[in-house]
Amino acid sequence: LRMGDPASDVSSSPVLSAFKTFQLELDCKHDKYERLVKLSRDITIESKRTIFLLHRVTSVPNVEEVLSEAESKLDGVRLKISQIAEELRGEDLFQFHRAFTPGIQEYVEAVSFQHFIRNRSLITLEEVNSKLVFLKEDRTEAKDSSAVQQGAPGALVFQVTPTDYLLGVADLTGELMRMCINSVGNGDMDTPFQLGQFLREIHDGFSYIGNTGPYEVSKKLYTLKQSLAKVEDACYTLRVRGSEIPRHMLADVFTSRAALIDTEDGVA
Amino acid sequence: LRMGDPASDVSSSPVLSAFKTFQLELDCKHDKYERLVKLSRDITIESKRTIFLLHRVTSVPNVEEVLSEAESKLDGVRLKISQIAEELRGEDLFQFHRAFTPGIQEYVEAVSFQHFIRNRSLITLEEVNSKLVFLKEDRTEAKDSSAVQQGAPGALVFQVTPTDYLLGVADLTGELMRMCINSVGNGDMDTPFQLGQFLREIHDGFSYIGNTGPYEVSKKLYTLKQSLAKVEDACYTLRVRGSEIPRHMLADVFTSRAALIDTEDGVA
Amino acid sequence: MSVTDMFSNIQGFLSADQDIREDIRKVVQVLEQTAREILTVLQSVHQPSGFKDIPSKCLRARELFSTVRNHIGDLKTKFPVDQYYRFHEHWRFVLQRVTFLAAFVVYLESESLVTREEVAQILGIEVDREKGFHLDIEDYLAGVLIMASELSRLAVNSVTSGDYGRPLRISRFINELDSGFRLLNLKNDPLRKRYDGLKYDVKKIEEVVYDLSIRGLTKDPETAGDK
Amino acid sequence: MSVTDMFSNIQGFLSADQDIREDIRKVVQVLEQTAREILTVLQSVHQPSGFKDIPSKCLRARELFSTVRNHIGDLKTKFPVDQYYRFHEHWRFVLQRVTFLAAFVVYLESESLVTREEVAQILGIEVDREKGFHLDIEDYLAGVLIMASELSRLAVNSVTSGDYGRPLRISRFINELDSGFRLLNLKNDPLRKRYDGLKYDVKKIEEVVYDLSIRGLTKDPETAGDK
Amino acid sequence: MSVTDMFSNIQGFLSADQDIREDIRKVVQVLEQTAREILTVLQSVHQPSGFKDIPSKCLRARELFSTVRNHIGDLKTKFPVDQYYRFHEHWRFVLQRVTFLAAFVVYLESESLVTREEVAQILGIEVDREKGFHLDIEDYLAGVLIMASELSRLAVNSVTSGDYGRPLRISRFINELDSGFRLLNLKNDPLRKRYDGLKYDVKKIEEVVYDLSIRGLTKDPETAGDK
Amino acid sequence: MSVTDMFSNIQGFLSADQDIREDIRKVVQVLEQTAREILTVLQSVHQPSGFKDIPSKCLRARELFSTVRNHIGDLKTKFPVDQYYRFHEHWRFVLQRVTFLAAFVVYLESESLVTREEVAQILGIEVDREKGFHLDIEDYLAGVLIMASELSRLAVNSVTSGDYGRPLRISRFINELDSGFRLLNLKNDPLRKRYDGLKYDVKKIEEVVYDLSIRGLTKDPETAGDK
Amino acid sequence: MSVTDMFSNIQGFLSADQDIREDIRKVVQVLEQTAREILTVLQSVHQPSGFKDIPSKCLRARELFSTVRNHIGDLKTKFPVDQYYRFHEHWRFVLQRVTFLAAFVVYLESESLVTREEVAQILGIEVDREKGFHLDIEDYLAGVLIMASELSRLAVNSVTSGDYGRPLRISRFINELDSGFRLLNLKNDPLRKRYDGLKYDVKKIEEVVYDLSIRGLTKDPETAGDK
Amino acid sequence: MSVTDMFSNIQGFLSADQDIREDIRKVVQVLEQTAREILTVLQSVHQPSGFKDIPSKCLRARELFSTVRNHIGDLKTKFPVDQYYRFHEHWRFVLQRVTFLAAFVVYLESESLVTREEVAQILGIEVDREKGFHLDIEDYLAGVLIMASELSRLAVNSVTSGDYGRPLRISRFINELDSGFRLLNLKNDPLRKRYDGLKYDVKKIEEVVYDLSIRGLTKDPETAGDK
Ligand SMILES: [Mn+2]
Ligand SMILES: [Mn+2]
Repeated sequence: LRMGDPASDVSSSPVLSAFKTFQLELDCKHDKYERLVKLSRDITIESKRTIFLLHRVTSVPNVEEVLSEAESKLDGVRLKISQIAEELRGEDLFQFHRAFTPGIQEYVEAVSFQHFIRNRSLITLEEVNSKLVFLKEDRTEAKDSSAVQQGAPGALVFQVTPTDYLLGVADLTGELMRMCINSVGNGDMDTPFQLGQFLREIHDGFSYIGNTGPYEVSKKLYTLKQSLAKVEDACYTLRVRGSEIPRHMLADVFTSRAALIDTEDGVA
Repeated sequence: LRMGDPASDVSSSPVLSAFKTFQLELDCKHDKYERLVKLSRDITIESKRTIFLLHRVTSVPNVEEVLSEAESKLDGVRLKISQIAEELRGEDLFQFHRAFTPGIQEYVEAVSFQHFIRNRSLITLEEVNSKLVFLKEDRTEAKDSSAVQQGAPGALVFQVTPTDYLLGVADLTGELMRMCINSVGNGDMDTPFQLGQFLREIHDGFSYIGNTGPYEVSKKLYTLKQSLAKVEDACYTLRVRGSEIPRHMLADVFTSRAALIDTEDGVA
Repeated sequence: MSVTDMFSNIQGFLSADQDIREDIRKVVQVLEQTAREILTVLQSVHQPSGFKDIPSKCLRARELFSTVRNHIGDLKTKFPVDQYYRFHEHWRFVLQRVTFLAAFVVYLESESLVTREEVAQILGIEVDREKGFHLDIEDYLAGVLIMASELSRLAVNSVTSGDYGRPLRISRFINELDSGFRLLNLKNDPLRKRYDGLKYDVKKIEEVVYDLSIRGLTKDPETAGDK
Repeated sequence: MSVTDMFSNIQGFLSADQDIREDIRKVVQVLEQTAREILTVLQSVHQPSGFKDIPSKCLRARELFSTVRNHIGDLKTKFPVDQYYRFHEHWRFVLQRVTFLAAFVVYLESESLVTREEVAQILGIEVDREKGFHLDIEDYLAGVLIMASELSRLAVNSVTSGDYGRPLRISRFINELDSGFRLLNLKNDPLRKRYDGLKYDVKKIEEVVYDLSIRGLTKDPETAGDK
Repeated sequence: MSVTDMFSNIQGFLSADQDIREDIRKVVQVLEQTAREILTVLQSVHQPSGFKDIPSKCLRARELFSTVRNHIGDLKTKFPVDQYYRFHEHWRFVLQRVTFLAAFVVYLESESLVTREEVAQILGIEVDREKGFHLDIEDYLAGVLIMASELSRLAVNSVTSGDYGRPLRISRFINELDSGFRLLNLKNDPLRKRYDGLKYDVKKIEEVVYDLSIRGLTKDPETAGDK
Repeated sequence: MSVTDMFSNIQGFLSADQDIREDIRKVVQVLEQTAREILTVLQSVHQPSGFKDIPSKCLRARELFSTVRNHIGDLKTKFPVDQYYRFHEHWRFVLQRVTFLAAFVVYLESESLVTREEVAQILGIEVDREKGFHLDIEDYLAGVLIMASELSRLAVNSVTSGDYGRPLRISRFINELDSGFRLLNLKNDPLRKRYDGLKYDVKKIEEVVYDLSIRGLTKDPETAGDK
Repeated sequence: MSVTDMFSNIQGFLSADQDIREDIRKVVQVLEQTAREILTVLQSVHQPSGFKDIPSKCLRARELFSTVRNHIGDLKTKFPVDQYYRFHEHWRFVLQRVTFLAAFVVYLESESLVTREEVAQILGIEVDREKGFHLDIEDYLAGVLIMASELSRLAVNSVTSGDYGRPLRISRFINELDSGFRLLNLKNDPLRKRYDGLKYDVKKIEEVVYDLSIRGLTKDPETAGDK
Repeated sequence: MSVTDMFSNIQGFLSADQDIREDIRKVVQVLEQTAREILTVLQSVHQPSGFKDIPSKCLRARELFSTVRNHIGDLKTKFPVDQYYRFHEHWRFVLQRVTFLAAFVVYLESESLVTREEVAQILGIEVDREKGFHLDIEDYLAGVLIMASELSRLAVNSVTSGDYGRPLRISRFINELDSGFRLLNLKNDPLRKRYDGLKYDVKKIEEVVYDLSIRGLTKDPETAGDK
């Protein structure tokens, strides 16, 4: 009654030959997913290093040197992102989104930090994306150009999603808080107030979005509020001390008791 | 009053030059850790694939073919483990243990599964380790042979810890349960009872160890008990049905109601 | 662009995203309702009296599938065609359900495995992602596995209804399906979990066949006639 | 070898492992007790009257370090020399504490940063892993950072005790330390967290120096003499 | 009004609320005790000897329901009638239990599905919210689903006791119930979860019937007539 | 009544319930949008330039509250008036938010604690449950506590903006509030948790006042009189 | 008394407490080892060959219980007799384990429920708290429930070993136990959770009996008489 | 004894235990209420005007402690004297609170550390476990640590109120306390965590003293004498 051994007649069974093609399709997808996870991991590590490097701007004389070193690190990251874009050529980005979202968020954090240091403003999503257009000449092998995504002909385009952008910016606030602490220590009297103003704007922006965004965004709100409180404390102290003596004499004047106590929470 | 900019006189400050060497040491350690994490991830994936392949033995005519295919996959895994051993040359294994323990556990699971299928017995820790002695001729570049770890001269040795071995064997029981279900379905009347006996021995072994082992081992006891219950149920069913009619007529007779209901839990 | 403008933009994007999801959810809800109606029609085959008029039940189900096509047609208009996977989770479950229903109808009609192409046609969608709203391979396979479990129940109930030939045919069918799945390299994902359930269905059906054969109940004219 | 034998073997290994850990824990406990005693000696420098006899306090601490060396010597005998990292977690915390204490003594004596070699010598251990029980680099750095926080407290309390020169010297010292740490590529690990705390210490000390300088309290002969 | 006065007022409100909840909890506790007693009476039908005197067991349970009515009458006095949903969580669980018990008694007596009206009458409460303490529809359905699971157990045990007709009647009853629930558009709530359990009960009972029919043990006149 | 009819009836009930919840959710969503707009208006008082025109900001917020009243008026029509607690969870969160906003406006205008009556009036709802859609006492208190945390932030920022009198007045206000809450016998519920947060606000504001007084910046006539 | 003296005294107290706990832990550890050995002896009844010599296994277990009595005798000496509950958590778990083992031995010997008095005697302890180290009632019940779950496993495995009478006896025993527990008013505590597990054991065993009776394998005279 | 009888007995035990716990909870609740009242009285010392009449506040608190004694007297009657540790968790928290309050009163009165004996006397309980309801040593220490945190707040606020001598005295007191605690070998338990908080209090108070001394505000004769 039992049917013949199935392994012996793969070719003759339409069911089995259909499953042979399923196998190929599934393996191919899985492998691509794994490659993307690895790229994301590399991007995360290198972006974190860039952020660490950027914090040196508060303590070195030549800011431009740090910025250009960061720029070249970020170029390396973007090369990895172009590899992601290459993998996604002709695919639906969202099918593999979970594989690379951590890396992209960390990249947004790094690039928006660099942008703030240079321009004292928030990099926009459009600006982030405009740096992720990769020209074909970067890669020698000539692929079928009909498979190219939207964008200039011959170019490869990667689009950061608004949510990834938001999550990256939320993490940026932790770095800004850290930078505020550093810059107070280096006699820079303007940066803390600029940071306070900037952080407050970002905070108000996030509270404008409130719980309409995805859950991951709401989760970061608490840390963001903590960072804001610390920077506001810093400004408060500078102002109080500033009333005691002539303003031009102020330097290296900062400590926050609150911050001292719960510094450990703020580490994002 | 402020001291000169620290970045400008690294060489003149003993503190700074000490920290320069610290930087090198820390970066080197971190990079090694990252490389080991990646190797571990590869080992995990390939071991899981081997296990999946090995499950085919219950449905194909030529068991030996599957076993040898598994053997060659495991050879690939061992090549990766030799790379770990290479990284650990002259190091304290436990310093980087957390980086590669998931991969090694999965390898133990795979190799002990292959061993059970071939020998119907539990591979010992010694046997596992004896396959992880790598001869120098595998690698062309001639390194300083004085840095070689214990073992035959010119050989590189990797030692699985008893805990990793235990954790791998604990996961093996999930695969054995799955194999039991499969083999019943293929008219193999002996394997389930052999598996029952074998699983019971492993279970009794683990309950003999009890909570003297590390916490991770105790955590797996619950799943192990579940797997044992499923196999015992299978044997029970075979016996009940078997009492109805002559034993030699029994084939393809199995279902476990309990297993039917909570099959989802068993997936390890 | 000021920070405020930036966040207004993003808020605009998020609102639009939520609106899309809301729209999708509504269509999915009516689709689920229709799926439950088809299920009620098809599940009556398990009743003792249900084997008589399988053809008429299939006909009725086929009619209801035209409603399914309308709903899915509606669904397609709710989001940009190339963002399928962005919203996939919303319809994944129901798509697997209707795939199961399509597979079940086809099996009841012809006792053969529906192909991905046929399901796509019954649902009015595509097989290739590039061509439009499509049937993902995992979803197709999941639907097929749901059917397998339904067939194991059918095997049991056909014995209760005195139809002793059907379990044998189901057994052969399910075995072939099982061989097919064994070719796949499944990860530890939902599909793998579902596939593990298939093994129980295989065993269950084989047990029924065994019960019949040791009692000599497989020589019954009705079954012979079916072949 | 039977399964039972195999598990007996492993059980043997596990028992041995637990015994080792138990032994280690006991030695670590007495080591912690000694560390607390040294701390009590050294912390009295924060008292208004404590600045007078720093040298005698350091002497007393140096004596107690010979007890520390004995305990660590004992510790070394409790496990195989090449399995340091297997049991590292057990003594990591206390090793950072005694490193801090050694660094603090050295600072109080000479106002200089203790080197890893010096700490190793004070504790009777090695710098290189290959040579025996050694001082891990992260543990050395963690100990140094604990001292930094103690120094910020010292700066505050020396003002209270009327010693206005010390805060300036501490400030210069801590700044150099900070520059050193800024050279390191710290991961998101416990060390990074501790290092973030250093920034607050730096600021706090600078605030003290600022307070002194705007009041013209930094022209005191003691300080001048130190330069 | 001063802030203090305001807060004193507020404290009054809060205390009153807490007192009500305390009172409700006490009544609910004795109600649970009575429910357990009824359960003990009814569960004895699973015993081999239990099938003989189902009527007398039902009678005994009916008597105990008068105690239930007293307790619920008591419960009603503990809170303002129009704040039912404010305190709903307190009695929700026990109300589902007694609904199950009422449904089970009615099934044992007449093998029919108890209506919401009948349950309300047995418990001495209302169906319409407007009329007073009532039986919420979700709670009624939850009670019915608990009974379904009890019936699958009964089907198994009646075979053990040699009653081969009962499983077939239970099977038909449960199938009808299942079709009924499939008409409902259940959200992802506790009720949905309970309903998912019903599928296993259906399958379980079908397998019992299968076991009987393959052994020719279903030759009970009633069933024969159905074919 | 057949089982099928019965379940059709039931489905009617359940659908109606779900429709109500859906309607409520929609109104609550727009209400949240308006609340966020009011928050944006009021939060600008933290900006350095924000202290100048508090009155105009309050005016703007008052205007937006008429939109709030409209939305709540709309909300009331979505469910039977006496089933407030059945659907309470849906609007509880937003009601606490708008209560906070009303309390904040009133504080900014008059530096006094809004009463429950005033909040109810601003929101166009009732205080007594019997009279219609009302403000639950816990929700009122929760809103007040949210404001306390906002005030501690305001105290810090008013110093930054050079307004040294405001922190003292906030301090007195918050202390009174704290005494009020201490009269309440709070259980281990969400309100208790929120109240625990108040302690930090109290401490924080006291530190601001401390910093001001140690620098002689509290020479505002009102305070001087207190000493 | 100076603060230092006071704290020295306190340190004396704390050390003593810690020493006691350390001592208790050590005894508990060896007790657990013995418990695991008894378990290994008794678990072999699940082996196909295990049913033959249940008496000899029970004998062996009884011997090992004398070691248990020694360890517990040792345990009693480690802390003041009237501070049982202060250190209860340390031995609670192992006491439930050995209670289970004692209950299992008694069941295997006589197929009856061990009383609390018997357990106390086997373990060499008291039933009444006033008389000395005793067996808390919750711990006794927990041990009994662990046994129930072991018995459900035994019912399955005795069928595998061809012993068809035992499951019926186990079923009757477990049903009686279940009725007993239903008399208890258990709170939402660990015991309640364990008791919920008993329901599954009951069901499981009933299904084993069902499987046997539908195949006519229950021709044990006792059962036949029940029909 | 039948199983049923046995379980009826057991139910008796369990009910008695639950009744005791219920009684204890009630007394603890009123005790907490009184504790909050005392706290309200004592916390007013943080107010700018609060320093004037510390003596009268302490008097008022002392009166309220007689109520505390009554409640604790009541508590003692609720359970057998030798089962203190069985129910310890119920009153542990409140006992630490009232210990803190007693310690705070004594500090305010005499600026000295309350002894365990004094606390016991104020609360009307024992120090030695053997003599009756007693104050556990860990609970005493926990209460003292809560006070330390209150004192750091007091140091800040006394500066705000222009009392510059108090912070110096508090600083000396807290330092002594810290040395005391350093003598203790605390495990990783709740007490250890609380003690870690003490370090911050020490640092905080030192910074207040620093702020005073750098501004020459410490010219209080007592301190001058110390130099
Ligand atoms: Mn970051
Ligand atoms: Mn596995």
